[in-house]
Formats: sequence, C-alpha cells, structure tokens
Amino acid sequence: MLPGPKERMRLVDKEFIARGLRRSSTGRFLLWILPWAALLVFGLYAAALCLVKGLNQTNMDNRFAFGLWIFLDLTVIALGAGAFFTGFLLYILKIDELRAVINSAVVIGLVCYSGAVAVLAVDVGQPLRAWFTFWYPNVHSMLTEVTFCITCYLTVLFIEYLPIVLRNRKLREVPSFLVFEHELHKLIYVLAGVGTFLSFFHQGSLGGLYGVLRGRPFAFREGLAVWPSTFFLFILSAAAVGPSFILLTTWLVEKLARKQLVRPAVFRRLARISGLLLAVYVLAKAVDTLVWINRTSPETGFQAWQYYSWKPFGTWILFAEIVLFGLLPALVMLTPRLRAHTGWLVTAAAMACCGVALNRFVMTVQTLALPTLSFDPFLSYIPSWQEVGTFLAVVAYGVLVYSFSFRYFNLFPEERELRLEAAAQQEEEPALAGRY
Amino acid sequence: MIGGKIAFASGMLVALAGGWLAFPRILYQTRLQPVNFSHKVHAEKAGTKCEDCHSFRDDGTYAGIPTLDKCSGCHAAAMGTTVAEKNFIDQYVTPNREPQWLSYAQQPENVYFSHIAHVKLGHVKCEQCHGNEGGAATLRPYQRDPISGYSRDIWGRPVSPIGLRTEGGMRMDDCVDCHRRQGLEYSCMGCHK
Amino acid sequence: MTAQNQNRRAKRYGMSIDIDKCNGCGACMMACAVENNIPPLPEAANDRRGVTWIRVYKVDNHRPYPERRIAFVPVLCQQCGHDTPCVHVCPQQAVEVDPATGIVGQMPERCLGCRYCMVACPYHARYFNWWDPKWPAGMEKTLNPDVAPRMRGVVEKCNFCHGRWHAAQQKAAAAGKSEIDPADYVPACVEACPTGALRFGDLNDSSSQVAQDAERPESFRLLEKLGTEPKIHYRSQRGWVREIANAPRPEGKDEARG
Amino acid sequence: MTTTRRNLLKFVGGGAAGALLTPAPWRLITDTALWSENWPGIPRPARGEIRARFTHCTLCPAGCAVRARCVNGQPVSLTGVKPHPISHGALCPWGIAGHHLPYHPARVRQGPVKEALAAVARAMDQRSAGERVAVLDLRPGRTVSWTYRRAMAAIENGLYLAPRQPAYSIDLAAAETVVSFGAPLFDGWGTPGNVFAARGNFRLVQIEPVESRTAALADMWLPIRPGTETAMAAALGGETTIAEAARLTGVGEEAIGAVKEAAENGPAVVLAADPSSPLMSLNAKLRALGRTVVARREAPLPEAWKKAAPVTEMAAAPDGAIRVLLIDESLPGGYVPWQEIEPKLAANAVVVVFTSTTEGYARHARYVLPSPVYPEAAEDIGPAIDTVGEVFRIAAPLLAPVVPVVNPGEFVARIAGLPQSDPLRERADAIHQAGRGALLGYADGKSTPAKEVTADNFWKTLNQGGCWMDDTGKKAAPGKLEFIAAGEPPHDELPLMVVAAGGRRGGLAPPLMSKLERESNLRMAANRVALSPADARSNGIENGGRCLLETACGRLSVVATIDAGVPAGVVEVAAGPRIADLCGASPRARVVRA
Amino acid sequence: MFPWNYGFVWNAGHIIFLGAFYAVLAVVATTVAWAVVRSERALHSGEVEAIRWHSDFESLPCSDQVCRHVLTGELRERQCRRAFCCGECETHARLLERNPLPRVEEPQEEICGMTFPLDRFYHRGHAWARLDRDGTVLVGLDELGTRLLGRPEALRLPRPGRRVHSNGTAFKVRRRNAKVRVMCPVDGKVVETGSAERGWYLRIKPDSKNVQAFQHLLRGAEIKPWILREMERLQLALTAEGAVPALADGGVPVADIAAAYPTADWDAVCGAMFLEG
Repeated sequence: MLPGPKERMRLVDKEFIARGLRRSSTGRFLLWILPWAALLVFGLYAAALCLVKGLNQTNMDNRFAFGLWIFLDLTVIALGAGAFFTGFLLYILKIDELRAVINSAVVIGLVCYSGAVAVLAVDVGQPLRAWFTFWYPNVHSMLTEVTFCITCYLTVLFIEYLPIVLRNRKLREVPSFLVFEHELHKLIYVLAGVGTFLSFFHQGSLGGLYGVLRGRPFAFREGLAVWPSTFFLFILSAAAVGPSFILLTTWLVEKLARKQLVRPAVFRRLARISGLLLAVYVLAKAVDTLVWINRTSPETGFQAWQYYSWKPFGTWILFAEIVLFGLLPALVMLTPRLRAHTGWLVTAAAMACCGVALNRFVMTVQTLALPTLSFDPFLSYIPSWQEVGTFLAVVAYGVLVYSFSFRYFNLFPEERELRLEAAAQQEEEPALAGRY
Repeated sequence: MIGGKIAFASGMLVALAGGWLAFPRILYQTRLQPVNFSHKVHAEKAGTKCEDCHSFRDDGTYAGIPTLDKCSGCHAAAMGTTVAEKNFIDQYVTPNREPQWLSYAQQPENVYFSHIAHVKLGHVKCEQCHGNEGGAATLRPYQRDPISGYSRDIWGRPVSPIGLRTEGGMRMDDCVDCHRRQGLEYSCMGCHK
Repeated sequence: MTAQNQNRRAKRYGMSIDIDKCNGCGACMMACAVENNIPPLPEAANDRRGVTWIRVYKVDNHRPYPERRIAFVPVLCQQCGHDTPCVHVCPQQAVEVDPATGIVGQMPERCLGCRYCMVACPYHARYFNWWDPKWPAGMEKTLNPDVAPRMRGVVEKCNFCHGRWHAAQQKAAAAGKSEIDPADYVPACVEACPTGALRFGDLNDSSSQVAQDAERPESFRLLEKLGTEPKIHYRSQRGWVREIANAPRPEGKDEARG
Repeated sequence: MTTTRRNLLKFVGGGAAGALLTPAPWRLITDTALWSENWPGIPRPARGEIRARFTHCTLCPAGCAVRARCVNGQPVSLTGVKPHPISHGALCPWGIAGHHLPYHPARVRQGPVKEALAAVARAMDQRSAGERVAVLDLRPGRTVSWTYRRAMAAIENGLYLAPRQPAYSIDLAAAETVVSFGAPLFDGWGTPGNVFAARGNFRLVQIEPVESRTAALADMWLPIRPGTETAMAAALGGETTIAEAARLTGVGEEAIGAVKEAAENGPAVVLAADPSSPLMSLNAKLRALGRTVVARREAPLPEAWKKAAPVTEMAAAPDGAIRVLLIDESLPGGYVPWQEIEPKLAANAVVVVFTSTTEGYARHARYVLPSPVYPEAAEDIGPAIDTVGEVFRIAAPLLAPVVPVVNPGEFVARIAGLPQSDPLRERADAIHQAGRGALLGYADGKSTPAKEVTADNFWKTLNQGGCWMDDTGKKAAPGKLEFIAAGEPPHDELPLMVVAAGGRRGGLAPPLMSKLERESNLRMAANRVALSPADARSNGIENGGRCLLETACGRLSVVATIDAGVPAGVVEVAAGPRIADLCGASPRARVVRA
Repeated sequence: MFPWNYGFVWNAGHIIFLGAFYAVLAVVATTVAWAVVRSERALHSGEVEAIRWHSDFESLPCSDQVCRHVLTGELRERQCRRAFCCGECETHARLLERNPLPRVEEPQEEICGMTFPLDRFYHRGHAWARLDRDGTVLVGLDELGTRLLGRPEALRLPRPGRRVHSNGTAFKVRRRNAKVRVMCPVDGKVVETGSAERGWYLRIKPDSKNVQAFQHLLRGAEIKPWILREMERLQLALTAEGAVPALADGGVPVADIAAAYPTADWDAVCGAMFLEG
C-alpha cells in the first residue's frame, strides 16, 4: 500500500537527515518551525510597509536619523564575527579543536550578515539606488568600506556555507555535488583567509563609521592614519565576543536539542580565547576612553563629563560597558576554576555579548541623543512597531535557517562520535539509552 | 551529460539573442510627432535660421519650440500644396490649438541647462548637440524609455548602435565629454539643480 | 582646478546674521520653502520630521522670569569649509563642495538616503524626505521652475538657493559675461528678511559686507572649535547670546517650547 | 524524467549566464534607479516665460507692495517692492506665501448663492418696521466699504456696522521714544517695512507681561504684572506716583522713572495693543497729538458717494433688531466676537457671510458664500495705522479665482439696487481729478505727479503695480480721541489672564505656515496655549499635553506649551476667531487637563 | 568602480581601495573556479567513487579509522590516514616484512558462531573477495554482513560490463530503513552477477591479480581480531542506536540481527558497520 502524504513527508524528511544523527520527529519540528514562520511573515509585512510607504513608517526623524536598525545591525554583525574568527583560528592558526563548531559558526555568521544586509536595504530611503555605492564609491567614507566589505564577505560566507549544504546525505548522492564539495573544502582555507581580511576591515570600519564623526564629539576619536581608534576597538571587541557568541549558541542548541554536541574542552577553549581578547579589549577601551576624556573631547570644545550629565545616560553606562560587561566576564573566562563550570562560562559569554551590544548602543543611540548645539534639547526615541517587526523578521529568519541547517546538515561533526562514546559508557551500567 | 550541455548552450543562445537584438528594440516606446514638420523646407524655402524660431527671450531664457502663433504668422492660410501643411492648418491653426510637440532634447527635471551660456559664451553650434536636425526633411519619431521616462536622445549610452546617432548628442555623457575637453569640469551643482 | 576656473576667481559665499536684529518672524523660512519647492508636511509631521532648510530657533539665557531673555537664531547649513563633515562620509559622492562657489551641494538624484550625513552634521541642518513631496491640489502650479522637487527618501539641505545662482549665471551669460553681478545672486531668505538681519556675499571679497561683518569683534560661528570652518557668521552685542556658539551646558536644560 | 528536469535547470542556468552578457539586466537596473527620479508623486514645475507682476498684499491693513514672480502668468513667489516709500520691500511670512491661499485645502469652495439672495430678499420685504438690514465690514476704510455704506443708505433701516477704526495714525518717523503697551510693534503692527525703516530713530519701551518678539528686540522691556497697564499709564501721565505704580505693576521704580523722563522730553508716542484703548489718551499728556499722533487721512472720494450710511459700532446697534446681516469676512480684519453680535439679531435673522475660511463666522452664519482670496480679489487697501499721508493702492488680481466666488461688494450693491459700476475705477478717477499727489509706478520705480498722467494711465498704472500718495498736506492733530473703557467684568474664579500672542491673523493661513507652527515651533499654532512652568505644574499639565481652555463663554480643547517666558498668572493664546469668540469679552481663563 | 565612472580619479585612495576590492574578488572567483575545474576533471576521470570513499572515511569516528595493525596487536594505537589503502602505506609494508602474518592451519575461523573461510580476502566493509582459478574474482558478503542485512528487501547489482572500484560501491542492499552500499574489494569489470542464494554477488574481472591489488584487504590471522572488534563495534552501535544490548555475554548473533532489534535505527547501525559516512 502507498504511504499517505503525511507519511511520505516523514520519509522524505528522514532521507535528508544525516545517518546516525538523532533529530526530532517531523511533527515536532514543524511545531517548532511554525511560530517562527509566523513571526517571519509578520516582520516581512512590516518591512514591506517601510519599503512601499516609505520611512515615515518608522519613528526615526531628522535628529534621530539612525535608529534601532543601525544599532542592531552593528550588534548582530559584531556577534556574527564568530564566523570569521573561528575560521581564522581553525584554518590559519590551525586550532583543530574548533573544527567541532566551525560549521555552526559559518551558519551563524551567514545568518547575522545576510540579516543585517537585508535590514540595511530597508533602512535606506532609496533601495533602488543602493548600487550607486559600488558604482560611484566615495573611498573616503567608512560606509563605503562597510558596504564593500560586507557584501564581499557575505559572498564568501555563502561559498563557505555551500560545502555544508552539499554534504547533506541526500545531496551528496549527486556525484557532481559530492565532488565539488570535496574539492571546494580543500580550498576552504583560502576563503577563510579572505574572510578574515574582509571582516577585520568591515568590523573596523563599522567602528570608524562613528569614530570619524568630527561633528559628533561624543563619538569622535583620534587614531592611526585614516582610521580612528574605534576602528581597532570594534575589531577587537568583535573578535572577543565572536567566540563567546558561538559558545552561547552552541550551548543553547545543546539545551534545546537535549544532546551533547561538542566536547567541554571546546567550550573552554572558546572561553579562553574570548576571555583573553576581551581582557585586551577592555584595556584598550579604557586607555581610549581616558585619551578621549582628557584630550580629544576637550579639544573640540566639549567637556566629556557633560555627556554623562544627561539622564538616563549617566556615567554608570561607562562602568557597565567597561567593567561589568567587560572586565568581569573576561576574568571569569580566564580563571581556570570558574571556566571549569559550564554555568559560569555561559554566564560570562552572555555578559560579554551584552557588553558589545551596550557598546554599539552607546555608539549609535547615545551619540544621536546627545545635543551638539547649545540650544538643542536632549532627545529620546522609541522605535515604531514597523521597525521592531522588520528586525524580528531577521531574528525569525535566523532561527529558521539555523534550525533547518541543524536538522539536515551536520553542523557539529563530533555529535555522532559523542553519542557512540556515551553509548560506550552505558555498556558499563546498562540502561535504556536516553531517547528524544 | 551531452543533453545537459546542449540545454545550457541553447539557453545561453536564447538569452544572448534576446538581450542584444530584441531588448534594444522593445526597450523604447516610439511616438510620432503631431505634425510632419520639415526643418529642411523651412530652412531652404523660408530661409529661416534656427534662432529665428528657436529664440531667446529678453531675459536670456530659451523659448524652446515655438508656439502656434509663430507658425500662424505665415501659415494663416496654406502657403504650399502639401497635405501635411493642410492638415496642420485644419487641425491646429484654424482651431488655434497648440500642437503637442514631443521634445527630443527635454532634459530631466534635475538639470539646469542654459542655452545662452553655451551659445553666447561657449560659441557652441546648434548642430553640435542637436545634430543636423535643421536639415532633416521630416521629424524622426520620438523614442522614450518608459521606465526612466526619458527621451532616447538625452539619456543612456546606446544599447546597440542601431538607429541612434553617435556624434555630439545631449546625454549627460556627451555634456561631460565636451566639458572635459574644454577643461570646464565644474561640480555636479554646476549643471544640476 | 581647470584653466577656466583659474581665470574666474573662486568665490567663497557666506552669510552674516545679526541676531540682535532678528525678530523671529519666520519670513526667511517661508521664503526658503517657497523658493525651493519644499512642501507643507502632512499632519503627522512634527518639529523633528519637517523640512526647513533654514530654521529659526528660539534661544534664551536660562534665567527665570523676569530675568529671562530670548533671542532668535536662524540656523541653516553652515557650509563648512574645512573637512566638511557631511562630504567625506557620503558613501557615493552625493555631497560635494563646489570649488567655484564654496557651496556644499547635495545631489538628490545621487543620494540613496542612508542619512549618514545627517548623523555627521553637528548643526542638524540636513533634512530627510520622510514623505513623498505632496502639495495641496493645485498648489503644485506655484512651484519654482528653477528648483527640482526632491523625491521621497533622499536628504536635502540649504544650498544658498542654487537655482538663483543658475539664474544669475544665465543672466550674466546673456550679457556676455562669465562673472555674475553680486546683486543678481541673493538667497531667498536674505531677500525676504524684513529686518535686514541676514546678509549674503563673497567672503573672499574683503570689500563685501559679509566679509567685514565676519571681522567684527562680536562676530562668532557655531561650534567653531570643531574646526569645520563654517561660512555662516553670527553676531550679537549680548554676551549670553554669543555663548550659544559653545557646546551645550547640561545645567541649562529647560522646558524648551514645543 | 530527472534528466529532463535537470536539463531544464541547465537551460535556465545557461539563460541566466547568457543574460548577464547582454546589456539588458544592467540597463534595467539603471533604468529603475532613474525611475526613482520621477516616479509618481513628484510634481513637475511648469516651465515657461518668467515675468514680474506687481500688486498689493491684502492680508492685513498694511497693504505692502508686492512683486510677484510669475511663470506663464502664474505667481510662483512673492517679494516686496524694494524702493517702496511705505513698505520698503518687506513682507511678513503670511504675505510671502500668500499666493498659495487660493489652493488652500480648507478654503470654502462653494456656497448657496441663489438661496442666499432669495432668503435675503424675502427677509427684507417680510421684515417688520424697525428691523434692520446690516452689513458688518471687518475691514472698514476700503472703497468697497463705501459701497456698503451707500447700499445701506439706499435701503431703509440699513445699518453699516464696523469695528472701531482709529481716527488717528501714528508717525513713527517723527517719534524718538515709543512707549508700547503690548503693541506687537515688530510682529504685525502697522506696516512691517515702515516700522523697521523707522527702527533706527526711536527708542522702544515695551510694557507687557510676556516677552514677545517685540519685547525681545525692545531697548527696554518692562515685564509688567498682567492687567496693571492703567496703573503704569497713570504713573507715566503723572497722575499717580512712580512708587505707587512700581508697587502695582511690579516694575522697578528707576525703570519707570527713566521711561517717564524719556517720554516727557523728546517726541514720544504711546501705543496700545488695542488702538482704541484708553491708554492712548496718554499721548495727549505727552503732547504727542499733532506731532507723532496725527489725524488719519483718506484719499479723495467721488462726490456721488457722500450720501452714505454712518459707521455704527456693534455695541451701538439696537438689540434684537437686525433681520438681515451680511458679513464681509473676505479679508481678515478686526473680528467681532460672536457673542457681541448674537444679541443684536432678530428672531429669525438671515446671516450671510462672505468668507474663505470655515473658522470664523461660517460657524454661526446660515449662508456661507465663498469669497475671492488674495491674490484673486480686486481690492484697495485703506491707509494703515502708521501711514501718515493719503494713499491709494489697488490689489490687482494676479490670477482668476480658482473656485466659483461671490464678490461681496457686488452682492450687497445688488440687493440694495445700486447701479452697476466699478467703484474702484470711480474712486481712482476721483483721486485723479483731485490732481494732488504723485503716482509711483513699481515697474520703473518712477514717481510722477498725478496731474501729469491721463486718467486711463493713472488707472492702468494702479492696476499694473503702482500707488498714489500725497503726504504734502500738513499733519493735523486728530479730532477728539474717544476710547472705550475696557469693560472687564472680574471673573475671580478664573485665575489666568489671557494674553494674545502677536502675529497671527484671522482668515486662511498659507499651508506653508506649518513650517513655522508645527515643523519648527517658531510660532504658536492656532490650537496651542502657552503657560508658565508654575501654572502648568500646579494644574498638572505637561508640555505638549492636551488640555481645556475655559472662560466665562465656554471651553476649547487646546495643546499646552510650557514656556518659561510666560509669567505666572498668564495664559498666552494664539489669536484667532475661535479664541476671540472664547475670550473676546472676558480676558480671564482657566486651563485644566483634558 | 571603473575609471570611466563619474567621480573616479586616479589617486591613492581609489587605487588602494578598489585595488584591494578587485584583489579580493579575483581570489574568491579563482578559488571557486579552481574548485569547479578540479571537480569537472574528477568527474570525468571517474574518481567519484574514490572521493566518496575518502569523504566517507573522513567522517568516520576515529575509533573506526583504526589501523589493521592495531587489530592484530602489533601496534597499540594508530589511526589510518590513508583511507585503508594499505598498498600505499609504508608502515604497513615495513611491518609486513618485519613480522609476516603467521600461517593459520584451519581452513576457516569460527567466531561467535560465524564462519569466515580463510581462502579469501576481507574488506573492512564486510565484503570478501576470492580469486578464482579462471582469474576472476568473486565478491560476496561475509557472514556478519549477511546476518546484519538478513533477508535483503531490495538488492541492486551492477550490470555485467560495468566497472567497479575498490572501496567504491559494489552493490546496494536495502533492509528495513537501512540503505547500504556494500563496498567493492577490488578494481575491475563485472562479468557476472550472483545472488544471496548462490552465496556470492559479483564475479569481477580484476584489473590486476598481483599482490598490490589485494594489499588493502584483510586476510588469515587478521580476521579473528578484526571480527571480534567488529562485534564490539556492533554492540556499541546497537546500544547507541537505541537497541537493548543482547550480546553482552558475547553470545552467538542470531541469523537475522536486524529482526532481533526492532527498536534499533538500523540505518545507523548498518552505516556504522559498513563504514558509510
């Protein structure tokens, strides 16, 4: 007898799942997908409104010309830095442990970057002219640098994502796919190298974006050659939280999928790298802040303390950014005893991510909220539901892409081996293997 | 395997043919001028020069295509025997209806083009940009890019050389080329508004 | 600089504003909107979404009544002359400083509306078209043919009534001259100011009224320390008014109007 | 099966690859980008011949000379006429955007003309003895005002109503000290150009509670306690001691002393926000009459017009007697609060208003007829309060009415059965015959004695931009100045004193005023009131919050603005018909949260 | 972007910036192109099977990549880096000459109740190869393999004349949800196909009959330790794939193991046992 449509779907679904990987039943998966899909649809509607009716749908205005979107774009891209940095550590510095998370890192990177680019396309007033930036680039603009690097790196990410897709059990039955994947994977280190180069630059130029604003003394920084100090700080912070974010997501997926995906050693390694870089970043940031308070800002006629006398953005924000969400997690991740506990690791990683988010918030939102003319008011801004919706679309899109990738592609190469090992231990005390 | 190659090649061929041969033709929508006006006749018979009809106002602004009263000055009654003239008189002069000329040279809204600056200061001849319009016995059809909404004469590099004069011209590229040759390259705001 | 540009001396157009004369009537704002085809905005617009190339701010000395004193400060694009903040941030060369006039030009048809320049501008003198340009039915008949209306989604700003500059150029050309007569080129706001608080001219020409105003001891420029060399020179005899040139003083926060 | 599918994919792939090698995709990308330059929603300015035309602004009694830049005859921008002896090339914000008014979305576009005519006619012959037919003229002193007066004279029991018109005019040029009791000297008082031209010669002492635009630029601002102007005047007039005034007004003694001194020696003038306020009598004490306060002079009239109804003030009209009331609100002028009109109306009165706005009497009248607006209307403008000499200027229409309009003058003339004529032309001829004064043409800026031009050229010049002036006659002291004592019934339960912000006029405001009112908060929008921080706090009102403005006559929903420049106990309102109806009679109010 | 675009000037800024941009594009493009070219070449030179085996091998757990000499106990620990191509492995060669395989007297090994005749070579994917007198090679499924698959529900054999590659797919078997590719021990051309009943599946005409061609296959004394290890692996796989362990006592595996473990994810079990990724 022929299987019913439901059954057939189940069978097809099963066929695409890699051999020996435990994935939830088709029904459960659909249940998980559904709400996110709904969110995606809603968000796309919001974005469509902004595109068709124009940016009057948002709550941005002439004084708050950049709003929620730019803030979250910067954050998301900083978090997505895990992709390039893990690639860099694995393929260039040959830290082989990280092979366990590289695939996941690539997917996360892809999601973050494509999402950010999509939001940017909505954020500009004339998307039809977006290509002008490539055609008539103003090479002195940090935004040009960002645009070029991000688009290039996004292409690279797609290419890096390709092998992961082609390795799918069903797809690799097509000989040409199999072979191409094999050959491409041999050259992946080249792409990793290029990706690293690009990422360094656009993470930096995202910082430069604000650092060069001579007209906004709160953001303006001195620096090397054409690059203000924020250029390097952004690179550093992104590199620092990238691994943290990978750690965080991996841990989250483990919890959601209720199975071990990587060895604890990988977590610790990620944490150690993250902590180390974070420590360096905090140091650099502190120095930069001091220079800014004592030289850069006064030279432009602005006393730094003024910035922090507008409620609610008091000095606490500095403390939170540098100490609470910077130094603290760094120390946790660098202390072997604490690092041993996954709980501590995850908390620290989360804090580090918050720290970078806060930093991006300060750079984007506080810069605009602070008055520059003596007769300016201090401004606040609440995003409209269309803005929020548009960004939720990106979140939903990210979750969906990751969910499908996790289900059908082998994001964590060690997953199966770890299950076998777990089974080996059960040999000793025979019990029913945890089924999920 | 082979089938695949053929399929690929044929797909490519179709696209190439479409893109190079069909596209340039379908890209423009063609409209005819309301009156079959002959610059040639007016130049030779009436011995008029360009600026006699395409004149400047006192304040130096350019009057562009002459209005009906200019025509009816001579054509109150038929001067020749041509059908075109008869139609013109019946349809426009007698009912005193302005013909809706289609201006090949109509620049985009964001362009500030000063004829007098070019003619008087730059000593540019009409032909240099407008080509030998004055010598043409008939008005060529007006071609418009429906997407951008611009006349074929003023925008876009020639998609394919078919049916488009290449010398001189009134496209931005032409302006810029000439200005560069003259060492007259100002800022964007020099010509745009 | 090309041969042609050398023999015609480069101008540096600027403005001088006497705050002590400005009564804040708003004629300049109206004249500007009329001249530059700026539409009245829909009901939804507020004081942060309107397009007002020149905007008169009501400032005060932060003292309680009756010591409180007010002054009106017209703020337009300050036409920064030295590493102009908006020019080098624009990703696609939609902003430029015209070497011939020193005017900071914004090209609406090149702009993609990323609004980075607005973030870069410390004077908030740049405005974004949040809406399609919409005039009440029939009113589009009153548009100025020398200025192209901008489309939704692009940034615009004061360009010293560039349409008038073009017209003046054309007039000069008609007279066979390449130099324009200063009397022919005056921005709408200056022309409209009933109190004569606004003056316009070439700062390179030391004989011009503005050049001399700029030299006055009571003359100042907004946020001069940023080093962007603005070309709008304000002046006032009142000390507290001259204070507005400096960075904001938080303790001076007050309930500003509106 | 799979091969064919695969081949199809290959075909498509090949197609895509091939397409990239053709101009098509690239051209389409650039075209769509260009499409964004003129996609729907971007209007195209008309191109054509650009010419200058001249007229006069009728938006206020100043009647500034206007130079209109026209494209194919359509005005696209208005500026002043630079070398003009009265307006000195100045225009106010309203005037600058005046050419937008015909297209105002809120304009009254049609009205029941026939019905109105019929109703008026019916009411006129049905009316019982003693019932009146009245015209309310908000802008007296125009030529059409004389038409009304003649019409009312022709009709039995006709009544010509008009807000009081000062019998004097102010010669600012002759003053060295100007003591202004809240007169918005720099914000709508008199002729802006004239005021600023004279500004160099006089010292301005502004006496008013709020720091208005005028106070901000005054040489001396006396922030007086609201409602104590009379006390200050008494002190300046030497009736009370300075100390007494200082106590009452809250202004320092030495300040008052200085003002008093300045006012006494040196040609001075005292101005009041309301030209018919008793404060003006202070001028007599300062020996200003005949020097800075002179008799108002009107241009000559045709002899035939002398048979005209007298000017009656609303207050003087008999109660419940007016059966037919025709209100000419075509030009913004001195708005008479409705609650002053209402008691005068008969039981079933027919009220017809000629107007362009729904804000004013249209809210009360039975018939609302669309009137022409500036610059559609052919009008003349009487001398402004600061015009010393005789002057006659015509606001020549710059464009034909864009909606079917009713000319109030013709309407009234018709119901009164006056012979068809062109009053403006008749007036012009009369002036020309008088043979005095000179005619100034704006196009050439030349001034020629009236007697040297033919009547036709005289008329032609007046219509193409020009004005007739005669300030040769010697300045005479005005006749006996009579003033209405400001009858202010005390409403003690109402804590706030209402002060009108200067500038705003009745009638339609150009749509572009949104720039000043909403897009920059430079001026107070019609629906706003300003409160002192203290009062706002005590009433729990926050900035930009909705609230109710309550007076003895009613309440109005408004938006509150907290302004440290407003003293406690004062609410600053944007003048306008609604506010006038609300606060006209009793300038005390309360503001409560909505 | 190009010199002929408005706004382009030949200055350091443009040259450096766009130079870097084009360099990146070039690198990325060439990388992809290079990969394409190489895969095309691979496709035509019929390396697909080899590549599949290699990529499968890479994805095997390290425990399954263990060297044959660890099975025999000669080495304590060694992971194969050559995808079991012992022919190319010098370590293998060295070890062989140092201590060649001890002779085994019995014609066959009896392990856990399964018989493994020693007249043949065993592929680690549980296919055996027997060199016949007529120079052809018979390819069959060893007993553990047979019992794992039990009675196949579907069997796909290559048509005679088709080329098969060592470590490539010999034939495909489906059992329950398990789709198994049984790997071919030798290179050659199929001359005849058999069946489960006949005890062999393919008769192959090998490309070469010399030792090299069989170097990578297990033989003689290697069989026992190998099978024992395989039994452990099986047990592990069964546990991991959620079957109740029944061979804890090392008892005789039933004739049809699949039937014995209905709960087990058989696909995964066979995947592990037949060395598929």
